[in-house]
Amino acid sequence: MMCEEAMIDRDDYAKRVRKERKNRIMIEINFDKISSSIDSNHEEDITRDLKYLSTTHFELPPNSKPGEFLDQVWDHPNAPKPIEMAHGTTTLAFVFNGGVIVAVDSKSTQGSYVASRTVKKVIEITPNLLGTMAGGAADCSFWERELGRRCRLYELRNKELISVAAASKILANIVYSYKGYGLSMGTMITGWDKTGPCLYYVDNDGTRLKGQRFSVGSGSTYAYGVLDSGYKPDLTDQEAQELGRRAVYHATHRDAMSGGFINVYHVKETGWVKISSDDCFKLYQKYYNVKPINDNNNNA
Amino acid sequence: MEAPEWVDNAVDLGTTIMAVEFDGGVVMGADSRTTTGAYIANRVTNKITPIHEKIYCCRSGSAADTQAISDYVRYYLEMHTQELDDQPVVKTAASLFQLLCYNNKNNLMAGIIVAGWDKDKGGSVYNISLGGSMIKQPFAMSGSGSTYLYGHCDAQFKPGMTKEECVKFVQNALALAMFRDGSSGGVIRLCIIDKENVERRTIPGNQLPRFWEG
Amino acid sequence: MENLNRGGFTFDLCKRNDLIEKTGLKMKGFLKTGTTIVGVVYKDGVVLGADTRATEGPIVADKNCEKIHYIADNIYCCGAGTAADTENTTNLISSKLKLHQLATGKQPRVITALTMLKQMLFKYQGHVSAALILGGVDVIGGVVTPSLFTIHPHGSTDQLPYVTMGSGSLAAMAIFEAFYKKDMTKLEAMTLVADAIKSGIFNDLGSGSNVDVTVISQEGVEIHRGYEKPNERKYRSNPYNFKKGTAPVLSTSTLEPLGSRIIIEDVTMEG
Amino acid sequence: MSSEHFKYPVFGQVDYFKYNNVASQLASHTPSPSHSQELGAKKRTVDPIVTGTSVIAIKYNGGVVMGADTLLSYGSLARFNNIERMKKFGKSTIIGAGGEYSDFQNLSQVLDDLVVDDGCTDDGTTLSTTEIWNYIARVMYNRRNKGDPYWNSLVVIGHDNNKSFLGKVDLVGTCYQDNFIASGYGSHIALPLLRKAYKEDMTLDEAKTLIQDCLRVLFYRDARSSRFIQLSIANADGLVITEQIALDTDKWDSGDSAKKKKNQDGRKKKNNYRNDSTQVILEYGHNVV
Amino acid sequence: MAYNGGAVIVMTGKNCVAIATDLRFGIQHQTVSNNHPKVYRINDKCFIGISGLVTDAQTLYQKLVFRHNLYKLREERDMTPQVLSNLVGNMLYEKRFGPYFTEPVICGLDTQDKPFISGMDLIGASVYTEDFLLVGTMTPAMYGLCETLYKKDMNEDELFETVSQCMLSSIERDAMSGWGAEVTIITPAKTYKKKLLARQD
Amino acid sequence: MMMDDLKLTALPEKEVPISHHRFEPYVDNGGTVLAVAGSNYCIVAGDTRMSDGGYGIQTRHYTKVFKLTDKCVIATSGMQADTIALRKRLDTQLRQYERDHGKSMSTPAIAQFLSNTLYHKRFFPFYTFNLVAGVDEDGIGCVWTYDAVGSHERVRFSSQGSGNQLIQPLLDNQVGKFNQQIVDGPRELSAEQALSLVKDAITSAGERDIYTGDFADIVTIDQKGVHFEKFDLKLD
Repeated sequence: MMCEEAMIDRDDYAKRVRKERKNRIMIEINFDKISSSIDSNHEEDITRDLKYLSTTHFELPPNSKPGEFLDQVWDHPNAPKPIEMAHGTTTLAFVFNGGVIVAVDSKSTQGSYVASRTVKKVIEITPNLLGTMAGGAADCSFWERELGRRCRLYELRNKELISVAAASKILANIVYSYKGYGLSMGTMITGWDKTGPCLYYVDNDGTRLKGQRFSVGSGSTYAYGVLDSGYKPDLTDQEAQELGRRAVYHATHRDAMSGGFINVYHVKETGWVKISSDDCFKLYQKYYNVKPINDNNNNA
Repeated sequence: MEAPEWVDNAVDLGTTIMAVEFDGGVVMGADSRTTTGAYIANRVTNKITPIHEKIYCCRSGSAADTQAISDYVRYYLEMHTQELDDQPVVKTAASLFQLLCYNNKNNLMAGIIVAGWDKDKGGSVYNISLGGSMIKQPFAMSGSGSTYLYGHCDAQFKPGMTKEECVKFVQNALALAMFRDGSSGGVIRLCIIDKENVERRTIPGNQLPRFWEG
Repeated sequence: MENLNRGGFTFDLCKRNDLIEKTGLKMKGFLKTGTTIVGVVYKDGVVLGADTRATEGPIVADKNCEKIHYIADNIYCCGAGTAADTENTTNLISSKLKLHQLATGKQPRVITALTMLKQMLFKYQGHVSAALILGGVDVIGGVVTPSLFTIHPHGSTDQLPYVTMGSGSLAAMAIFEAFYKKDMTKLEAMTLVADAIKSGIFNDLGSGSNVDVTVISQEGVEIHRGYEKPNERKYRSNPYNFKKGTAPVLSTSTLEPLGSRIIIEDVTMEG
Repeated sequence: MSSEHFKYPVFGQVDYFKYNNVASQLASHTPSPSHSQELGAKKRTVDPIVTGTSVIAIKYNGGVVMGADTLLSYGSLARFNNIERMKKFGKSTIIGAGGEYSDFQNLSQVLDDLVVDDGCTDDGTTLSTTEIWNYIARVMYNRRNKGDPYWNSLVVIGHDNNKSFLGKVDLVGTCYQDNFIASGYGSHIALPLLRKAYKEDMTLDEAKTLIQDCLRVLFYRDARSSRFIQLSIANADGLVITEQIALDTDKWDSGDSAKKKKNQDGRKKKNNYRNDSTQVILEYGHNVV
Repeated sequence: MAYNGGAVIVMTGKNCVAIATDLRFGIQHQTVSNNHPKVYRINDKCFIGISGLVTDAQTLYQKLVFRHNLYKLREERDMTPQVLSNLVGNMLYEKRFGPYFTEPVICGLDTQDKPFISGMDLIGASVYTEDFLLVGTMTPAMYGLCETLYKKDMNEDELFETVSQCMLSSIERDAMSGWGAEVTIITPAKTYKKKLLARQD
Repeated sequence: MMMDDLKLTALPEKEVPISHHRFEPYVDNGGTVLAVAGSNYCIVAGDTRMSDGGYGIQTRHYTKVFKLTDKCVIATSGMQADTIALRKRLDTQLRQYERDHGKSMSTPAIAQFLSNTLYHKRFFPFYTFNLVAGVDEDGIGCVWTYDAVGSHERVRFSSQGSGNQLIQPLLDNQVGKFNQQIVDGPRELSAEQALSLVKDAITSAGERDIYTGDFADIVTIDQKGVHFEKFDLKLD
């Protein structure tokens, strides 16, 4: 038979009904509720937002697995262009005798589009704690902001600074509780507490590692090369800062997703200090002594 | 972003076509709607295509496929005629259609009714359906709209109808199908073939029979 | 040694491209003409119309492209779909018809072009995605017959007094259904065509820029490129001037003329 | 104190903020599995079954005119032929619906309740069209958020306080107002005509004719539309939904001339067509002009 | 197409044309070289810029040189840019169903020293304009800049500055291209290229 | 006890099949917004086209720039239904804030607040691309740019929406003056220059991006308040 759309439609429908019936064995129809389906709670739906505005809460998608929701959505043939969340990074931190050096780039990309070159990827959690940002920018900044709040509360409650171990554990527990929700973050929590300089790596799976040297992000492999070859525990402050800067610089050169400014922080016993913020472009010109031949206004 | 359906889809003759034989000839009928999705790409299509002087076919399915097949059959039949030096019989045309449809059954989307007049058998009607089976029928119908018609036609068909009765029969059936089937519509095109003549009639969309409305 | 001027498609890269695409590398989309193209028959001939936008996804790649292609002196063809396909299909048929014309010594007929086109498109089963409107005028035995066809990418054809194709075909068809009348004069027909195209331009985002109109009649062919230009840029601020020396230059080198020598050189990857 | 600082909750699921009530209420409002199960069994429209096609509407100098055909399709079957797809709500609002009809019926009940409740309040005011439109937009958006949309696109017209209102809401909650609106296939076919023909200060008759012309073109080109239509008008005199009107469709004649020509040809030179490939091919599009 | 990255702009001035290219050669996110111009010289007055998959670009270029040499042997003259773009268009369409992953732009001065530019998609759909054309991995950025900054009838210095700004600013927003840029200016009298200082990240 | 706390009730015991048969919750209605801030002004522009996610224009008059306070606007493109929901949320909360504190929220606070609002929809994001623009307490122009889930940054100029990639590099060049050794006149644009640039930028986006067009709202924000202006773009 030709083109029996109508037939096909009906067949299809019948099949679906049958299938749905099968499901209903588990689902169980509730005929007692028929009246409630008429008296629907649209008003409540509408006012819900207002009611709970003062309560921080996440809205979940209409789907049982929040982590897979967006993938399913973009799979659809009529889906619009997928939401690109800001991504891509080179971040590194290492512990040496003089404290902890944190060096990061500042480029954020959405696909191959460079969304920004001026992202602050070091998050100043408290005057003694630093966090870094790799993976989803919103995830990192939101949760580390929350971490900052929690640390401050801890301080107020206990009249002492929170240890880096505890702070990183808070973060790890938070992200662990969201496992399967599709968070994306790779972060380093660092600071100087009673035990001395301390460095933890925490990622979205809930992994939490203490270590000497970490580098996270798409450019981390390049950074590790420089970092490992130049690292020794007894670096001077200057050397250590330059090592961090260098490692990130070379990573930005080779990795398309890293770049922008290189921010270097130094965590000391007294708290962290921002050492420098250098444009990669300027560093390139400085390191390799590249100058335009038509530079008239001698940019000193 | 997907392309709009009228750009992407293949052109479909979601159709109602039928043919009835009477003593000494055949009456063929078709609606005139060609759709891509729900868009009517052509609302006055002619789905009754001449294959030979007294042999016509009604096409349903993919417009491109059926046009190509008819072209081939017309070409082969013409050659056949030249070799034979006589008018071809309807069954030959139908067999040619069957051959093409059967041998390419996986690539073609075509349901065809071949009908016409030849001096051996008078009027005859052949139905070549999707897989390529060829069946001679006193009356044949095909296309998406035909599903709505089986009951009506079975009830209304009487063997040995006159030409005008057949015309009425076809007309009424088509009008019913066009009313119910979204993929059929437009005007009714009729083609009445007998020994003397090939007569074409068109019933415009605003003058379709409405006998069921009472 | 590769065979030059062999003609036809080659498929040597298909397998490789399949493999490449399996690694997740995406091929860029082809240039499309989202397009509104229309044609209408009037008293003495045929009027064809087209918009002039070519798109690559949501970006306008060409603001003033030509979509009415030459087939023969009495036949023209509007194309919608993949730009390369419409362009090359019409070119191919045009040259075939020219050969046909030289062989027979007669002006080609529209129906010949139609048959060639539909057979070619049917052969490729819709993979050559060209949706065409073919219009032309035959003069046979002193009788002028204008004819107008649509050809869908799969090779099906229709003949109608007024036709539209492309993503804007619905918008244009609405105008035709509302305002078409039989036996129009040339001016009426041209205005109607321009209105239909404008309807596509303003209501369909795949179509845009200017209106092209081509009139084919016994008297010959009139090509109105930019018959209407309803979409000129509306605002431009003062020109942006950059002083000499704005861009930082590292080095300058002059390329010496090559003269008439034949060069055989490697692809360089300097540094 | 012990576990205080790592007990960061999924908001709304764990009672972090000590708002016991709020949190439990919240949980019931975030679509949890039990919730969706219920929906799945109950009334989720994953695919429209009984559908109506376009609705079109335009403002004129004293009100708004809306038109729609009276057909409900079931796939490609033209199943129900004289169904009113436009419905009055309250004193000043008419809503025209395209898409799944059962969803519209359900929504109608909700809106009727709303109107009745509003009447019972007896505070001397009635729901304005804008309010109803806004309400629908929120309802549609919230249903979309639950993954259980009302599969409709609704055109809302009304006239209160001497002001005409014309707005649209679709299944994801997109809502806007304009001087002319078309939904379904109408947005492809009728909207271009409305844009071309619209002018300020149309008279009622002009507007009605325009809507009918658009519906006629839609009948010509939309395979899911019918010849039988209804118009509804909202103006200072109140609301009117007309009886069913049968559109006259006279533009089938281009085929006739072709037919005559061919017959004559056929009679005069019987065997000739075989030599004339043109004529045979012409059958792929009958309308020779 | 984004495997190697790249960006090429051609732009016309008064009796001159410019073709600008970035210098990155990368393998996906890894930058391999920062000195890989995508512009190839066909003859004195005619250049082709090919963005896309570099292996295909090189193959295409070699085939073009081959054909151009044959043409010269046969005709004893250089190909005009018009001829070249027809040639490239046909070569690309031949591979309609298994295309090279390349998009060429062609620029040059014709026999009357009038500027000529043309561009193609990967199966040879030609685009001819009078102002500018561009190909690469971040075409929207380049369109935005060129559309705004382009002026009619620029002299060669203005042209150089404009095309440089277009190139530099657009590659800064593209992760897959950049790492330096090079501009070639073709005038009736001489042809020269300038290498630009650009970001290396 | 600890484990109990961490157990998530939202994760189902067994997977419930929810057919995403045909329903797609997102649609992109397109449109471009941009903003440029100076030392005492901020200029925002947004086109007014609302497409249907495909090739159709639903309406030519949908304003994408909303006034939040006398010193702050939000410009948002993307899915219109989400846009409205987001705006309603912000409006309500800002009004509540005003009632509670007797003054309207400052622009930087709104910026952070929007970020949180967006992040609270992290798992079911608003399909919106936002800019917050205005003047801060000192009257200095400021712009914040967002991704869909709330990552944000204060910048001097930015664009969002379908024409984002066309406009942003232009702003880099003309406002940021990147890669220019010589710059005519002062490096910072005057309000007039910025206005003209913004108009030119949105016009250019309208030339090349099919989802941008019809009309534009040009909004000027300074100490005196928020001032709207209509501007013509192409209709095709």
